Amino acid sequence: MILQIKDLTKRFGGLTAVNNVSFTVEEKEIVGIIGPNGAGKTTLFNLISGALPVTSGTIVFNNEDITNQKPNVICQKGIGRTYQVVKPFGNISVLENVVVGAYNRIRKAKEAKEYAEHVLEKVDLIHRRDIVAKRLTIADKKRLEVAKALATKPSLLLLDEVLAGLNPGEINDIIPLIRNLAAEGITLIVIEHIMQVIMQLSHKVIVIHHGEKIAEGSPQEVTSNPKVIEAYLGEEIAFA
Amino acid sequence: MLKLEDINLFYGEVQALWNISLEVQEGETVALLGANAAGKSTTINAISGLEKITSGRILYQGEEIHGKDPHEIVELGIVQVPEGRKLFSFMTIEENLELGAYSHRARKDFKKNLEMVYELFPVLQERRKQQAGSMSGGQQQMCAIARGLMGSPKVLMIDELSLGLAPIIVKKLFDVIKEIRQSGITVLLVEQNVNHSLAISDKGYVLENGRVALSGNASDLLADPYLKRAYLGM
Amino acid sequence: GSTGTRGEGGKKETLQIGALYPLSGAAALLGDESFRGAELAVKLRNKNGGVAGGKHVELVKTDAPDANAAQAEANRLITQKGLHLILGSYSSAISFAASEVAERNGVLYWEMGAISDPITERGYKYVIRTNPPASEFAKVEIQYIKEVVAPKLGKSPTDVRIGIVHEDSLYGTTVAEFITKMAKEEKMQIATTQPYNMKSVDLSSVVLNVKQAKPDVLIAVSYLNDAILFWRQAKELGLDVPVFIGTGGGHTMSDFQKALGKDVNGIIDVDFPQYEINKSYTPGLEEFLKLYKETYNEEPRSGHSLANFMGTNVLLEVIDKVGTIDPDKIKQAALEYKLEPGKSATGWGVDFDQAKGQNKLGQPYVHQWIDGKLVTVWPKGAAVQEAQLPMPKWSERK
Amino acid sequence: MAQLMQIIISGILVGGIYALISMGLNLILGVVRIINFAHGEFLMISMYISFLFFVTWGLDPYLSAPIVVLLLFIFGCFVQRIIIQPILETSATVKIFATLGLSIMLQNLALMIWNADYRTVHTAYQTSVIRLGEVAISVPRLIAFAVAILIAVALFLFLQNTLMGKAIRAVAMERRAASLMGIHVKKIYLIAFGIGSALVGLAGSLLMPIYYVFPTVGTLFVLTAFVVVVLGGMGSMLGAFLGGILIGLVEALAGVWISPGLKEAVYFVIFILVLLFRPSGLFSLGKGSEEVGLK
Amino acid sequence: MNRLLTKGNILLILGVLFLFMVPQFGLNKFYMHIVILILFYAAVSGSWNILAGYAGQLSLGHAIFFGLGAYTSTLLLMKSGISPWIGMLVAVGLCLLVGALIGYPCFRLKGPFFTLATLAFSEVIRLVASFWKELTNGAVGLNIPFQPGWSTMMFRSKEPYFYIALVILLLVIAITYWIDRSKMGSYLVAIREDEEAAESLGIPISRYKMYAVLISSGLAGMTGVFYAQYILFIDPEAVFNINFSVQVALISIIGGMGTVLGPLIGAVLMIPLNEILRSAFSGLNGLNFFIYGFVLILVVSLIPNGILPTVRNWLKKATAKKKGTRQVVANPRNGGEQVDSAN
Ligand SMILES: Nc1ncnc2c1ncn2[C@@H]1O[C@H](COP(=O)(O)OP(=O)(O)OP(=O)(O)O)[C@@H](O)[C@H]1O
Ligand SMILES: Nc1ncnc2c1ncn2[C@@H]1O[C@H](COP(=O)(O)OP(=O)(O)OP(=O)(O)O)[C@@H](O)[C@H]1O
Ligand SMILES: CC(C)C[C@H](N)C(=O)O
Ligand SMILES: [Mg+2]
Ligand SMILES: [Mg+2]
Repeated sequence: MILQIKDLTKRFGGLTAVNNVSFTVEEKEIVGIIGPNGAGKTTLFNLISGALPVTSGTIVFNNEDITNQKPNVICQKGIGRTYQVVKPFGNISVLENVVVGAYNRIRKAKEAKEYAEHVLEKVDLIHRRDIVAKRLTIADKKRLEVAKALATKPSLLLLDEVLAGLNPGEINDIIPLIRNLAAEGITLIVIEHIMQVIMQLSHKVIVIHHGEKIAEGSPQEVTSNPKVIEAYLGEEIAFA
Repeated sequence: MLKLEDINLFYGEVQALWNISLEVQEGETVALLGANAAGKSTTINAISGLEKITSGRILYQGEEIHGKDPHEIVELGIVQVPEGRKLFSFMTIEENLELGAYSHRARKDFKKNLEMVYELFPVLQERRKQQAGSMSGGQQQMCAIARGLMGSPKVLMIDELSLGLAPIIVKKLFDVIKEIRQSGITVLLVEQNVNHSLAISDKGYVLENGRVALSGNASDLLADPYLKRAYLGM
Repeated sequence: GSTGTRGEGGKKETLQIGALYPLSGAAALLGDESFRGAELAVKLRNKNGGVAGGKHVELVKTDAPDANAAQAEANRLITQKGLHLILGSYSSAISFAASEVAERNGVLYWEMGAISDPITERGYKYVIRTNPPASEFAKVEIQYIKEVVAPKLGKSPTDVRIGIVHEDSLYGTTVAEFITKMAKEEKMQIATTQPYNMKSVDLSSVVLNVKQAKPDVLIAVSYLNDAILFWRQAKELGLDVPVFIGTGGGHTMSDFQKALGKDVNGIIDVDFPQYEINKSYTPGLEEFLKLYKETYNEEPRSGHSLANFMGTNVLLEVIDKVGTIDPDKIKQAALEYKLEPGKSATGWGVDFDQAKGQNKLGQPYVHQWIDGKLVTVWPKGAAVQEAQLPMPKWSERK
Repeated sequence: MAQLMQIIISGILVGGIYALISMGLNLILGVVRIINFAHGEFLMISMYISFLFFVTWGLDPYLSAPIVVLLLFIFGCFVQRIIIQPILETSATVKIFATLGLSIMLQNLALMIWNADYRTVHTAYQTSVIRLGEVAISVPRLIAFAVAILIAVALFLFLQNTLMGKAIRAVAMERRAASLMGIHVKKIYLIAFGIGSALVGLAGSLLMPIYYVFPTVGTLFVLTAFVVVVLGGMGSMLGAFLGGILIGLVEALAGVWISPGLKEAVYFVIFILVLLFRPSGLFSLGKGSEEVGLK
Repeated sequence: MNRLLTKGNILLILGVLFLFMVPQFGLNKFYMHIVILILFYAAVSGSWNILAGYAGQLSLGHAIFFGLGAYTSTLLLMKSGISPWIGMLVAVGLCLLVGALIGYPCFRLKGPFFTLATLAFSEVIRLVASFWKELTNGAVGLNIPFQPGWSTMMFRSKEPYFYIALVILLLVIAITYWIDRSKMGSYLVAIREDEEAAESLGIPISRYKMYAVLISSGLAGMTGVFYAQYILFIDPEAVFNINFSVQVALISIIGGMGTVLGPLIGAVLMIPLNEILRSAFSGLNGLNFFIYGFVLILVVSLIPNGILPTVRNWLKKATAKKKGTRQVVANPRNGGEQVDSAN
């Protein structure tokens, strides 16, 4: 068990964005998180990655309590994350962006650069290596988000809607890529609205609604769960 | 009613659009499809006047509109819902909607439109006093679309309509598009969700590397084997 | 390199002298006024046949708004223009920086306006100063209080309560410190000392602090904007002092009078000689005024130009004797040059301290604003009338 | 006691002047997101104009105020169009230094035209005071104060409630999106910059009877103005007003309790403390501004 | 890329050699003075560049450290006859301390807030310096008695000053170069671009900002010592001067912020310009600065990224042309346009 969330709660003033959510993630598992817009998924990521202070509850990573640790500490402990609203370092090249991440585990400039290039090839962005990051299209920026996070050599990677904006064709290209990551021993938590992805990738799916966990289980289980259909999928199920 | 005659567009040295030609008839819904970086956003930005084309013509109801400034284009009734929402983060939902109706042609039916969008997206009414920037991704997307509708458009161009939205909402939005279309608004839809968008469109254009690779009416496209392979992953 | 002299068309020789003043930035006003004095002196001299048998004198003017610029410009005048003599410079800070360069290059630095004492106390070989330093200003003030003010107030000097307000840059601080020191020596009482930043846009706190301290005599050491502001607020806040003595800088300026109109009347001002003065004691003044008006078609804005006029004249006299611009020769001639008081446009005599090069006979005078004119009231020789003391209360003014 | 009262009054009145000068700056900084280092010179110019009207037509500064305001509005638009517009897309730094260059130009232009003399106007009321017992209230400062209040309220309402006001704010946040709403972005910038400058024009007119003008007069006010803006919260007019008053008070009291020589130091220290502990401004009226920064 | 690098290195070495030769060109005192000023400003600006150009903390209070340096060594020399060389060490130490004290609280400030805070700090220190007479001799300033000699760091001729300034400058450049090529540089730039994202990539933001401030302020302190020994007269007005801070920033901005050689290039252009204008337009008071201001506006708006990056970009574009844009475009997937505006 690599990650354990216990009774996690986050309030913004009156609004409770995350409402005592608990779940665990196993080594090398791919966990999907779905839920209506505004359910609290991204907030959950912000709590785990330390970007937002926790209101109550605990987060245990590799048997170590990391609740309310600073983001950089958490990253060094091995949790990487991407931002749904992408945050590239706009004025430097794609490669330089990724190198920043690489330095998390690599001291030497040369090696960091090489590793960054390696990662860029992995996420199929190498052809953009010298372009100023702000010039990329949304989807490419999302790829860049993944590359940066990967470069930090995380053992747990949080992906927040990185496939949004790709068409089914492209998604099919990328799914194996993500599987490889898992194969290489990286545990993944994936937020997506594209059921196609969730269904194909995740060993376990967690459904959040109004900040609460309303369902957890195999993709098939949750997607057949009436509560989920009612809250999220809508009557006729939009995948096959 | 809207017509692009082989336009070319450069970003610096890089050519992003190559002789793009497409036509949208009054009341039609047209899907603009394509992989990332194909040039979809660039195309509608060119129509909106955000990017200047280097050659070709853009005609709206027979008159040339390329070279006009964005705000003039909006006054003509061509409204864009930009990719990545671009809300006014430190303003309330309400203020965002008001600004959606900034153009002179939109101000008069402000009331009407406001009711309309609140009906479509009740959450916006609940949160109308919340800062747009603090809403969830999807909520922001709804706000963006609502803001577009506030401009009482004749032609509505939506970039990445379903990006990051829960299936239930995506479905809802496509219904919304249908409604919009019923109300006689012409819709130009930039989408990744190929079958959904083609399902509600009359026509479709598929861009690749800044060129029109494929075009035709929706049903034909849906049947097209190449499209199936490349865009539906079948 | 060149000797600073150059043949013009073979016949008439021209002697070049550097003129280094702050002509832009915060000190521009008095800097420019000072420069005009030097300019006129040269102009006049050339009109009357120049120096040393018809040689013309030419000022190489340059703008030195701050210490760094002063050094750069001094360097330029010396090495680029090959000059061996620089005059200036109104501001002490600038004088320090520039004279330092001159000294290292064996170029003579002729100061006529900066008043910080150390300028001539650094044991520099090539610095001459014709104008009186800050200590003189303080001495005159204390002396005047002792001899004139105290009696008029019917008090013994040791009972006179002195208040000091001064702007806290180099100029104000230096003078204020001397005043304090000398007052102590005279066993006079310092009721309060109020430093302030000349850039302040509100001096009400200063005014009120003084009001509390109730001094008999208030000495102010100010530049122009603070001088005006202080006096306006003194009126608004009803600060009445029997005797108000301004020092140098601001209280002398015609703009000070223009700004405050008749409110200036009664203010005592200790500074370089001004223009309502005993003309027989200041030969050449009339001529200066005439020339000034026809050159700049306005009245002098203060006595700083006059002081520089006088200083430059002395320099030209000396050059006339020497014949060339040779620092050492000129220095020597200058030290030998003597002039008794009452023989120059400022009424100052000339007698340079052999070691320091400071003119011992230069002296600030005491003036008073009477009917919008700055009239010399002390010392006897230069005075045209007696000071009217004490000053009317604001309530009694009409 | 009366002494203290007097200090407080004087402090508040000066504060009014600071507020007046700061509000224009605040509009430009908080909305157009440009640190306008030439702000002080705008003030200087408006004072010279006011002065010229006085000497040539004997026009009282208060009477010429409307004209000065108009002229400054035009001047502001001009500057925006010629200097700012071309560099809108560049970094904050570039903008800062462009305005800095402008400030150097204007200062020395003034020096060339009017040389360094101090110019003043004479009016009957300029040192007249209202006396409440011991306490004296300067009439021109009181007037400036009153106007400051009016402006603050007016601007606040304008920015919050009018469509134009909202458009101005919108442009500040998302320029491209704003243009997609049909907002004429360039025009908005012109207007915002124009209004900001016009306000300085007003400040100059009201300042002329109290103060006097010379080429570097702006430098005496500009830094204080920035302090006030941040204290009050960027983009917030009420904030700028309160900030102005606060600085005025602090300055006056520090002058009496500590030393006039240190009063500026004291308010800078307070300024720093506020920055550190309430970055959205003392009254949190600048919400969001700290996130937006000037990036 | 790597070839280009070594090429650059060769150029660098040649450049350095050239610089060391300069005094042999028999420049007269004035030109030497200008050259020294250039080296000096390049050094100060370089130190600023580390904090502002790389870490993106746009400080306009750099005069603080410069002034502290000047005052520390001068007071030590005048009050207890300690050699400025030792004074320099003390000065650097003090600057590190003050840098930390000022830097730490300011880091949470972004954009204009940070800038204004630094402005305020430098004003406070200036005012205190002129008020605290006992220590600093107040506004009257300190006039350093001229005792030539290496131990006192004062010289009749300009050559020694030239070499001291040059060495300081080279130190600054070397450190900047090292930063530019190392993890440090990459991290500072990341912080400049987006703090939140940087933090989530494992960067301890405050610590790295602190490194930047310390290096930057320490170097600035050294330059201050040099200045004092060169001008021999310092007062708060001169050394804690905001205009100085601005000038320093300006030089980097024009040369190119966040580049190794930008500050030097900026200095080479701006310092002489100042002098030329002043001597060319001494006729009408203010005309020289009027033109200066005009040029300033022109330069920043025409080359917003600074000279170095702009030139670099042209070169890149040129090489890109050679590679043939057509082929690049035909398939956007292999590399659209080149890095521009990258600092
Ligand atoms: N900083 C904040 N301040 C106030 N409310 C916030 C803040 N961040 C998020 N919220 C609110 O918390 C709720 C959860 O937001 P969150 O971004 O986690 O939703 P989400 O599940 O990621 O939705 P989506 O799938 O659309 O991204 C939303 O109602 C949002 O408005
Ligand atoms: N501002 C810009 N400057 C330079 N190049 C740009 C810019 N915007 C887009 N591009 C380039 O133009 C090409 C088309 O971009 P565009 O955004 O139109 O693609 P898209 O079809 O919208 O892709 P996506 O589905 O990811 O939004 C891409 O290669 C992109 O890198
Ligand atoms: C006002 C002047 C007589 C004093 C001059 N500014 C100086 O610093 O010496
Ligand atoms: Mg989300
Ligand atoms: Mg797009």
